[in-house]
Amino acid sequence: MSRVLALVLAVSLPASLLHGQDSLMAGLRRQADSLLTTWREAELLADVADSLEQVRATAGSDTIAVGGLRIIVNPSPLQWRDAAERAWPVIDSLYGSAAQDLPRYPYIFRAVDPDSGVRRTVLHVGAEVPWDLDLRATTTLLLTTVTPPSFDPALANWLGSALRPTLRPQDERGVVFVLLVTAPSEAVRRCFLGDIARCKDVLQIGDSTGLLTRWYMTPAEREALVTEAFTDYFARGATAPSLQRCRQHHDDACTALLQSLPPGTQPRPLAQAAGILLVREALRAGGRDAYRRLVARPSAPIGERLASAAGIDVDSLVARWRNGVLAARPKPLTLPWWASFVAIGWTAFFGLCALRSSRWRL
Amino acid sequence: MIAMFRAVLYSQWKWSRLIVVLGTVAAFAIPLVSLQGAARPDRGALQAQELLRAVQSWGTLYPLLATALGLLMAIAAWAADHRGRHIHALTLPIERWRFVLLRFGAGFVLLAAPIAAVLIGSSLAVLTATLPPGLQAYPIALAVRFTFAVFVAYAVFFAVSAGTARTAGIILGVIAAVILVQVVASIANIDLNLFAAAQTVLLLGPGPLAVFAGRWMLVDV
Amino acid sequence: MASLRRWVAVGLTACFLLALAYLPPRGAKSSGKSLFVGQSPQGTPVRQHARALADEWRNADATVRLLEDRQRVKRDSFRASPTIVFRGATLPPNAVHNVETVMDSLWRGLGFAETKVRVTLVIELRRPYNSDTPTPLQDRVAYLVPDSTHRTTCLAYLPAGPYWTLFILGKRHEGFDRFAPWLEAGLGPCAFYAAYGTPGRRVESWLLARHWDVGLYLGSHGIAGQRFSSLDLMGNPRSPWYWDGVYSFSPATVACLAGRPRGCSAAVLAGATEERTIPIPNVVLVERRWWRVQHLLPGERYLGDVARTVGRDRFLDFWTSGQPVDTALALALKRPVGEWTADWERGFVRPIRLGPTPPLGGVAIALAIAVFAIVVVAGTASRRQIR
Amino acid sequence: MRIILVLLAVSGIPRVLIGQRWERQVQERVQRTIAAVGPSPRLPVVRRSGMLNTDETASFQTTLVQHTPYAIIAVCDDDCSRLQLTLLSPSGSDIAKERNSESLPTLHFTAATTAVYGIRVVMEGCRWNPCWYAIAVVPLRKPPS
Repeated sequence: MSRVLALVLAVSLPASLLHGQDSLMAGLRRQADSLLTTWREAELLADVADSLEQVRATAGSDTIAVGGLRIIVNPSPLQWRDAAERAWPVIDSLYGSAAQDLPRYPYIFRAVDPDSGVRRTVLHVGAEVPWDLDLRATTTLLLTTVTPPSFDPALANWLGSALRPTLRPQDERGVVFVLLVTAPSEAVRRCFLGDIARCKDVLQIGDSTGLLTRWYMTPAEREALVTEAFTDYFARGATAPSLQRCRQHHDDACTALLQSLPPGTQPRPLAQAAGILLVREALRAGGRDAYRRLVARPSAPIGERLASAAGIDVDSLVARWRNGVLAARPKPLTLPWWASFVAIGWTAFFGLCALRSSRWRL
Repeated sequence: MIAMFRAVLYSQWKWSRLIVVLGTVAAFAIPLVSLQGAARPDRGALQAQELLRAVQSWGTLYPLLATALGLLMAIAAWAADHRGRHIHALTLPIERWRFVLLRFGAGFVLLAAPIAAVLIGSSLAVLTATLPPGLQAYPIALAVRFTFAVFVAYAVFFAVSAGTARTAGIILGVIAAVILVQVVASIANIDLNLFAAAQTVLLLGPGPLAVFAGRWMLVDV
Repeated sequence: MASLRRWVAVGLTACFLLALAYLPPRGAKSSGKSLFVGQSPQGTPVRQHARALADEWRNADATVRLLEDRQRVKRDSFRASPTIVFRGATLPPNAVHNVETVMDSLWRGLGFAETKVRVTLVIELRRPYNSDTPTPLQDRVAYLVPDSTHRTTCLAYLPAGPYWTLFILGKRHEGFDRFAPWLEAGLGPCAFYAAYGTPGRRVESWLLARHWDVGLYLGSHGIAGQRFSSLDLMGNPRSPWYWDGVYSFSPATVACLAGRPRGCSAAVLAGATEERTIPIPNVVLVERRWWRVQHLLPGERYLGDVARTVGRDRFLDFWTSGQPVDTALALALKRPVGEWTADWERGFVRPIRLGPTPPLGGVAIALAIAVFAIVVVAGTASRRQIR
Repeated sequence: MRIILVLLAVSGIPRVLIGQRWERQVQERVQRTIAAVGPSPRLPVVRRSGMLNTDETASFQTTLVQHTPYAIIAVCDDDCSRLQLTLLSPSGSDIAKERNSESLPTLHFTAATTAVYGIRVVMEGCRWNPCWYAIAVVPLRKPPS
């Protein structure tokens, strides 16, 4: 009798434990599955809601069409049409034939009272702008928020930003000239002096293997980079001794530290402005279809894409870019005509103050 | 002696009453403005962080006001004597050192008005504000610190202003020389930062001007 | 005298008008004027609901996966140091071996031999996911701590992210020196379970109530390598955003940074009064930005430091005590919790100065200079005395 | 009999823990205690083991044969400081409770009728959770009448 009972007990015990576990897990799995189903339904609903919201947000709004630009805005004192007429030629000259695709990417703006004390409704679609912008600011807004047609992540990643019209093309060249002259990198210096291969390195459009040593060619540059830009990052933990060695001019330590940086964090010797200018140069060289060719093959290497956009080989494009930059040497500082009068005026003012000072009458 | 003090006090009041009244109004206003909105009925207490940020940024005005009051009162205390070549002081039947102390005392008594205004203003502001839980108000500590700052500023500028134009010139010259050396050092890329050194020595830690530096928080944790 | 009264009246009137303008009830509302800031678009309520559901699913899915791993490991694990399970990719044997070697050495470094609670580390390698499910949990560390169904297993779920995934797969070779600290930090509460077993009901409920923020790291170094703690993320005290960072914490936490024992006590004992039922399964999800929601800075190492200070026996008395947490902790520390914690805090950061009180030394020196200046002036004047 | 022992060994504790010293400790202790009290060769010794955190309770049922004297003993590992052992009647009410002899509580009982009795163990003190315990229901040799 007791044997049978003990046997039953012994068998039932592990079984009950396992059963408890399985039922708990099954319950949680069921919960997860039902959540997943609910989520899928919610996603479908959310897509519908978003499209409805899009319609609702644009209902009662005016659509202003100028060239390929479509601007959906609520009634406001802002001068959208005038701004669009100013912005369109600039945008069209950048994207060329691709600018005809822009109606697919309409601007949606909501002009609001700039007084922040006023309570505003929650924004779901588009962007808010204060309704006291002048024409120039409105034009700038359109130029700086235009959606580049078919712009792919690879290109965005290389450029570090979206490709939009520049407000001052000449200034952009001047900035790159200063960068070429002042960047603390031997590679950039050589690019400035006409070494096209180095230019391709610093613009990151050539072979990317072992780029670090081609960007920062001399031990001094690598040491400066570690000890100036990354001191705090390397000063703690196990990298601290290597930092010390790097400070003592051991190039192996500096190089190892730089190579230990997470991907994409090694600073480029030449700022992004140079890359953007190179793309503009390619588009200028390639004519109205250049932009289309640029975005046609997102998977191709950047160098090839630029060459096909420009319709010339990449070396010639880089040479052309370099010549353009050198031609844009900024003018030396000049004194505006009114500055001398201002200086004399202030001198006279302080002189009078000094003469009237009580100290002299003591 | 008391009659003499009253005479000095009255004359100094006449020279500096505008400074005293404006200073008092400003001293009363700063705490009120720094806690503005802390009692908004629609929000109960402001978010603690927002409130503290406001109190901290308005707090920078207390040391500025203390310095300005000290400077202007010190100038006002001696301006008339300088103009009159100290003849009035020489004619008084009192030792000169006593006269100096009377001048200083009278000025400081007049500065009691802005100090009291800080105390009353901050007390009123915190009494009417709804502070978030966990925060507390320090009106008395603030007024005490303001007193110290006013006293130090007044004493230092009193000493400078008591001197002749030459003394003032020397002091200004020293400051100008320091600035010049710093500018030249920066141009020549010499690793010399006199301003940072001066800041460390004078403002930080137990520096002589530490009473002015730091955060003047009427409300804090 | 008349002029005096007039000026005083002017001053008083001005003050009265100011009070009227700024003080309640009339002055209760601030103008609210500030720079115009455009709203960034928010998802529609339905979209937000979908996101919330996705989050809920992530947590449920993570729990199920942890339970599955716990069952699987229960069958095949005989390692003394933590068993390591990789998810998301099949690793070459040498990669697995490398990670296990690092873990074995850091386990020895922690001084663990045979433990009553065994640890399993589930490392989730980054991989692309199909879009018909939300992305599984891969940016939060989670722990499945022992419960009454599995008293001797603690699972740590550690998403590797792109950087460590490449490293573990052998596609990145740099950063080796940071790998062991990363693994050690990943053990989190499981390290405490391994070292001291399951805490008593009250201590466990206290830790659950505060998401284990005082028990995230048992090691004696910093959580992200040598001497690095969550305090280092506050930045330089002279930087303008430092005080914004300080005030983003609760008043008790700030008071503790200022070295006030009462604040420290409140910061440590937050959640100690709640009597929580221990859930089954008992999953601890660490906040994404845990260093921003701590009650104590650097809280992640607090219990580890307590254990090192009081010694194993006294810490075990606290850990398994049936008494209220404040009493048990005070008994283990042999000091009031607030006082001990304030001293501990001073070991990491110079007490911040709250309120308007100036440094005493500064006041003394300033007053001395002021008095000296007056004495000099008086002295100079008396030398010019005509007698 | 052998089958029962094997199944009992399988029960309760996860396989992964087999070989851990705390479990070995309690198994050895219970074995020695059983040998010391002198079990009857006719009836099997019912053994249970497992682990509990402080203040946790485990209970199970077993059949006690009428007029047979039983020694019900419980042991626990080195980290356990106090263990409470209770014998429950078929209706669930306490028959006997032993809580004084710290880590080795023992109950002696002779059932008036054959029935299923309950045995409850409470881990009252464990310094390092969880603590292992083992219980043995040992039928004793009948005293010569």
